[in-house]
This record gives sequence, structure tokens and C-alpha cells, in this order.
Amino acid sequence: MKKLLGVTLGILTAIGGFLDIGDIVTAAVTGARFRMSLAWAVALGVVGIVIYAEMAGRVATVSHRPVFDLVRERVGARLGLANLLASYLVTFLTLAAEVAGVALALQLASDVNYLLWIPLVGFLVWLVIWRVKFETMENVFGLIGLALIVMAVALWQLHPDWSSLWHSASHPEVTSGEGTPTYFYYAIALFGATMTPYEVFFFSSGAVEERWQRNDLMLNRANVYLGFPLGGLLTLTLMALTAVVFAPMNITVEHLSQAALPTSLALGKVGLALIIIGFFAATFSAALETGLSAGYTISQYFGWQWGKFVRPLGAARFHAVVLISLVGAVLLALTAIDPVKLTEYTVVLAAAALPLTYFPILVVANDPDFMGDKVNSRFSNAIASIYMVILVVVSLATIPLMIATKAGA
Amino acid sequence: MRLSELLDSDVTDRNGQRIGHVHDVQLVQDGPPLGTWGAAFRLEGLVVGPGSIGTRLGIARPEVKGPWILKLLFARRRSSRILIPWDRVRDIGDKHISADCVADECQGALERP
Amino acid sequence: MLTTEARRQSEVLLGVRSAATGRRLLILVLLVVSASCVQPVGPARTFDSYKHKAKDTAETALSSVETARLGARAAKRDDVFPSFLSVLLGEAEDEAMSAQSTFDSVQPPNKRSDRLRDRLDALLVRATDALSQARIAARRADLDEVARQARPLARSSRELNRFVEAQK
Amino acid sequence: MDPPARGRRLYAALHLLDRQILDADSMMAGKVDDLEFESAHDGAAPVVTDILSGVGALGPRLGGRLGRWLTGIHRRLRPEPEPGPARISFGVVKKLDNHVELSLHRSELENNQLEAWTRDNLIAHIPGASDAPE
Repeated sequence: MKKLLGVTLGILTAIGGFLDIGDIVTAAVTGARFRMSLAWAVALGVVGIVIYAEMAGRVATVSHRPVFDLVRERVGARLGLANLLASYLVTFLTLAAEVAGVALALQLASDVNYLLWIPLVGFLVWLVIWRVKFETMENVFGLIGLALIVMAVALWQLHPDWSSLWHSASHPEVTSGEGTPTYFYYAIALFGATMTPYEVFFFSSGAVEERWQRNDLMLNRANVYLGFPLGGLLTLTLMALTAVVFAPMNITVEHLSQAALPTSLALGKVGLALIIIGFFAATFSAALETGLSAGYTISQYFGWQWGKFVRPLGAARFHAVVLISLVGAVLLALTAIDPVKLTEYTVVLAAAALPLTYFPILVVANDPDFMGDKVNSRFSNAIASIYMVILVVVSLATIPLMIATKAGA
Repeated sequence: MRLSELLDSDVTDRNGQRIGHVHDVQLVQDGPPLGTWGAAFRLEGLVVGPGSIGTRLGIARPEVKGPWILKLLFARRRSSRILIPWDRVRDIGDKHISADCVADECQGALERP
Repeated sequence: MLTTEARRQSEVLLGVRSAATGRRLLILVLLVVSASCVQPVGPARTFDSYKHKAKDTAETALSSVETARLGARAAKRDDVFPSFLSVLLGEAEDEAMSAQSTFDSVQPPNKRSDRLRDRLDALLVRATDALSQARIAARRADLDEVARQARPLARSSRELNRFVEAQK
Repeated sequence: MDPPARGRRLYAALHLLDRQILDADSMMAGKVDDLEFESAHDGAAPVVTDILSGVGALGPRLGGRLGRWLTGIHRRLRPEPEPGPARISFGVVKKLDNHVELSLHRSELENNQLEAWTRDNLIAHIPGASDAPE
């Protein structure tokens, strides 16, 4: 059982990292619009995050240094600061969107306007970060997040034409009536959502929080190889659900409620209850991850004591950053800025900043001063290098595509 | 004198020819004793060259084996780096250092870490 | 600390310049984002462009109506909670109404456009009315009444579908 | 890296600058934001005497508006009108590894002001601040 619980860091990271509010919506939107023809973008992202999260986890385990510590040391104080500002901005915007996302999930369950839920959600997120032990936090939310597996049952219950779904996924083409730039804009959105930087900030800091040692390297692998593909599969399942239910009726998905509807149609009230619980757990996990990551990045850049493994009094500046970020996020969410749109843009912006995060990880994972004999194998270097090229291309293409397609309109 | 004042400084040789700028500073632990630490780090020389990000990132060191693409992009200029022994440094100004030697003789026979 | 040349190289590589330039970049990015958030409805100068807007509006309304029909189907089978249905239908209604008001604010360029506008407006009024009825019933937790809206919604769906086809 | 040994060589920027500092209890205590060199007498080669740590050392290094802002924070935290950056004597360094480990507790360090200020003025007022998470 203990071994089983050991992989909850990966599950929590993956559930909260893949299926945050933006990704739930992006997957639902693209499924309805492009059926499965963008599944490759998710698969591409999953392989990338597996490679780099494994690396970041290994570096954190062997050298006890999380990602942003390395960023500062390797790219220097100035460029590191530019990176910090960009990463923090993206993390903060995501946090605001996730807080709104939790509120939206609560709205689905209560029919009480989500704006009224936002302050409570902000407080709960802070309370968990302030009071709950890291291990408890990840076990509870990682496991509740598994409620989302109900989507797979729902898909099976709907008796879809599997061969047609598979054909759409394996023979990607730009759906008729959609422009090629729009298609690639959504490809980047899915890819960016899968490789969101806060996942590695959180995962590598989590490895330090849990005091992983060299003999936990297997645990690192198990977490990465189980957690992230699971997140990817759930994303694809949601995409398939909306492809089966909405695409034939030409319904465009704009809201979280629509993302829950196919499961409700397939499995009734139980299914609906489970998927709302799943959405709640996923967005809440993402809020925890981004809230903590806001504190992690800034503290790790400046060398302040961070983490939940010490009493809050011992990590005062870290907790102050988390608290201030949460207050700011709640205020931003309360402006009634569309949380779905906010995350979509944030995900795409994050895609533009991806090389900044992943490049230092690749460099340090090759440095024997830190890694000893645990440096990258030639195989992982080969794949990681290919991804570095992809990341640079994506980051260069993002902003022009965003302008050209009016953000996927 | 602070490390940050040395780093990035332009370096010229005895004839006023520009050699490059300071990438790093080489230290050797053979100074007077300091507290419980032991022998202090003495400034042995300036690592000067036309510039390569590979040096700062640590990719250029031979013990770092990969990835191949980064070594190819950033590590090829390591050979052009010069180590100027501290006793050949004549003058330190604002982001400018002049050395009392020409490039070829500046290259001290100093050991590298 | 990077040497100047090294910094230039790393800037090219990482696509970011010093902190100050980074800030300028950030402002640019925010401007781009805010620009792409606002999707102003351009004026329609010709019948064709007006027709295009009419078709887009009908498609949006149709999407809302179809969503609501799925909701009504779920209500009939008692597969949903009223609270969820109320949110789903409320959002579908909002979507359709905002498409309607956006379309209504476009100046029709000629007489022929006026006729198109009148035709679509009639359809939109019926569609939003059915959506409102369904949402009101859901908010009263009257699932049977929501299920009864399936018929007017189906009619709206047929009408809007025909309209969209005719504009192709 | 090996334990301290006479004659050991390293690169200041690559091996020391921007590294994490840990105190005697392995608590994080800032970064090596700069190093201070001093010559024992005229003409002697300078030796590293202090680690400079904290925003007072980082600000001038970064330059620009942001750098000045950071230096400003530092100035507000210190009583003296023109405070220098916080110093940590190299003599209290215990070990150079992936981190720079000290033999002092961080409360004894000059660069702890911002942490102490945040703790006393904000975090300590929130209930549960001194409890370990459950």
C-alpha cells in the first residue's frame, strides 16, 4: 500500500497538471471541433513531459536541487530574473484561472454563481497549503482526482465507433471548415497545456519536499511513467467524449458544464456526480500546484527557505509569497474575467516560455558535478534534444499564430 | 573588490589590443587561513576569451558528455580561452582591465580545475 | 553573469533579453493578448459579408439549442441534477443571447440584408425563448417541464439548420 | 566536489556564484550573490574574504530599475544610511558542495533581515504558524 501511495506525487502532478481548468476546456473544445485529429499534440506533449519531468525529478533527487535553483545558477542572475518574471506571470495567471475553475465546478454542483465561491476557494487553497502536510495533500487530491476515470467508463458506455475514432486520431487532417493556422493554434494550446512549466516546478520541488534519496530513483520513474501518461489518457478520453457527443451535432464547447454533459448522458446522476467531483479535485490540485509553484520559483531564485517540510515560521518569505499570490489571484478572478479564456491564453503564453524552463534542466542533467553517474543516457539525450528543437519552434510560432487566428476564433 | 566588478570586463593587452572579456575567475586554495574554513581562496587568474555561453553553462567542460547538439552549438570555442595570471594584470578600471603582456605570453601555464 | 557575447548568444537561444527588455516584451505580450481577447464586430459592407455574419450567428444559436436538447434528453431520463441543468441551460441561453445582440448591432447594408435580418431574428427569438423556458424550469427543479421543452427546441433546431444550409 | 583541501582549484563564477547557501541546520539561507576579494598587503594576490548575499548584493549586480529597486529594499531594512551588502565571512564556510554549507545558524547572518521582518510582521500573526503541518 505504501508503495502504491508512493506514486501519488506523479498522479497529483499529472491530474492537476494535465486536467486543469484550461486543459479540460481545451480538450473538450478541440474534441468537438476537430474530433480526434489533434490527439497527436497530446501524445507529443506527454512524451515530452515524461522525458523532462523524469530528468527534473532525477536532478532533484540526486542533487536536492529543484528546477528554479538550477535556472538561476546556470543561466545567471539577469537572464534568470527575466525567466523568473515570465514564469511567475504565467504561474500567477494560471492560479487565478484555477481558483475560478474550482468555483465553476462548485457552481455546477450548487447552481450558486461561481463568483460567490471564489473567496472561499481562495481561502481553502491557502488553508491546505498552510496546514496540510505535503504527503497528505498529494494522497488526498491525487486519489480524489482519480474520479475522472469515470470519463473512460462513460466513453465505453456510449458505444462509440472505435475504428472511426482511431482513424481520426491516426490520420490527422485539418477538419473541413477550419483554417490550418487555427488547427495549429489548438495543437500548440494542447501541447503547451501538457508541458506546462509549473508541472516541473512542482514535481521537482515535491521530490525535495518528500526528501527523495538516490534509492528513490525508481519511485521517480514510476511516478513519471504512470502519472503523466494517465493524465494524457484522461485528456484524450475527454476529447473523445466530446468528439462522439458534440461533433456530429456541430456543437461548439464554451463552458465547463458542456464538458460534463457527455458523462451525464452516458452514466446518469452517478456519472455526473463523479465527474463534477473529479473536476473539483483536478482544478483544486492545479490551484495548489500553481499556488505553491509561485512560492517555489521566487524563493528558489533568491535562495530563501521554501517548502512545506518546515514550519511556516521557518519559511516566512515563501509563505508570504504564496499568500500574496493567492490574494492577487482571487482579486483577478473576481473581476469576472472569463476563466476559460484566461487559461487558454495562459497555456499558449506558457508555450512561448517553454525553452526557458526546460533548457537548464537538460544542461544540468548532463553535468557529472551534480549528477555523478546518474547523468542522462545517450538515449534520453537524443530524445530531449529533439524536444528542445520542438520547444524552440513552438515558442517562436506561438505569438504569430495567436495573432493570425485571433486566438483560435 | 567584488567578483561582479571583474566579470564581463573588457581585457586589453600591453599594446592596447582587445583580447576579450572576463568569463570567470580562477581560484586556488592556498591563501592565509580563514576562520574554521582553512586556507583562503586566492585569485589565481582571469579566464578571458572571445566569449562562449558554453563556458558559463558548464557545457564546455570535457567531463560533460552531452547532449551532442548543445556541445556542437556552444562548446566549440573553449580552445580560444586564455588564462591571464593575476600578476600580469596591470590595471583594473570600470569594466575594463589591462594586462601587462601580449596574448601569447599572457597565457600562463596555470593548471585548470 | 554572462559575458556580453555569451549573453547575446543566450538571448538568441532563449528568446529573452535583459530584465528591462523582458519587461517591454511582457507588455507587448499583454497587448497582444488583450487585442486578441476583444473581437469587435466589423461593419458589414456588402450583402455577402452580412450573410456570412448571419450564418455564424445562426450556427452559434444552433450550438446552444443542440446543447439544450441534450440537456432536455438527460432531464427526461432523470440523468441530471437540476442545479447542473440550470447552469448548463443558463450558459447556453447566455451564449445564444449574446450572439443575437451582437448580430442585431450590425448595420444591414441594403434592403436584401434587411429581409435576411428579419428572417433570422424571428428564428433567434423563438430559439432564445425556448432556451429561457427550459432554464426557468430547471431553476425551479421541474425536470418534467425541461423535458417538455424538447419539442420547441427541436423545432428551433430544424429551423436554424435550414437557415444555415440556405446561406451556404 | 571534494572536501576542503589545500591547493584545490575552482572557477568562481561556475562553482560559487549563484549557488544556494545552507546554514548549520541545513536551512536555506540565501544565494551567493557576489564575492568580496581583499589583498593582505600591496601587490599580494587578492583572496576571497566574504560571501555577499541578499538583495543588497544582487541589486547592484543586476543594475537597471529592478536592481535599484532591490537595493532600495535592502536600504530600508538596515538602520545605517548607506548600508553595504550583507556579508558572510568565508571563514564560516563548512563545506563546498552542490551547496555552500555554513557552520553558523541563519539567525546569526546579516542577510536574514528580510526573512526576520516578514516572519515577525506577517507570518507570526497567522494562527498555526509555528506548528508543523498535519
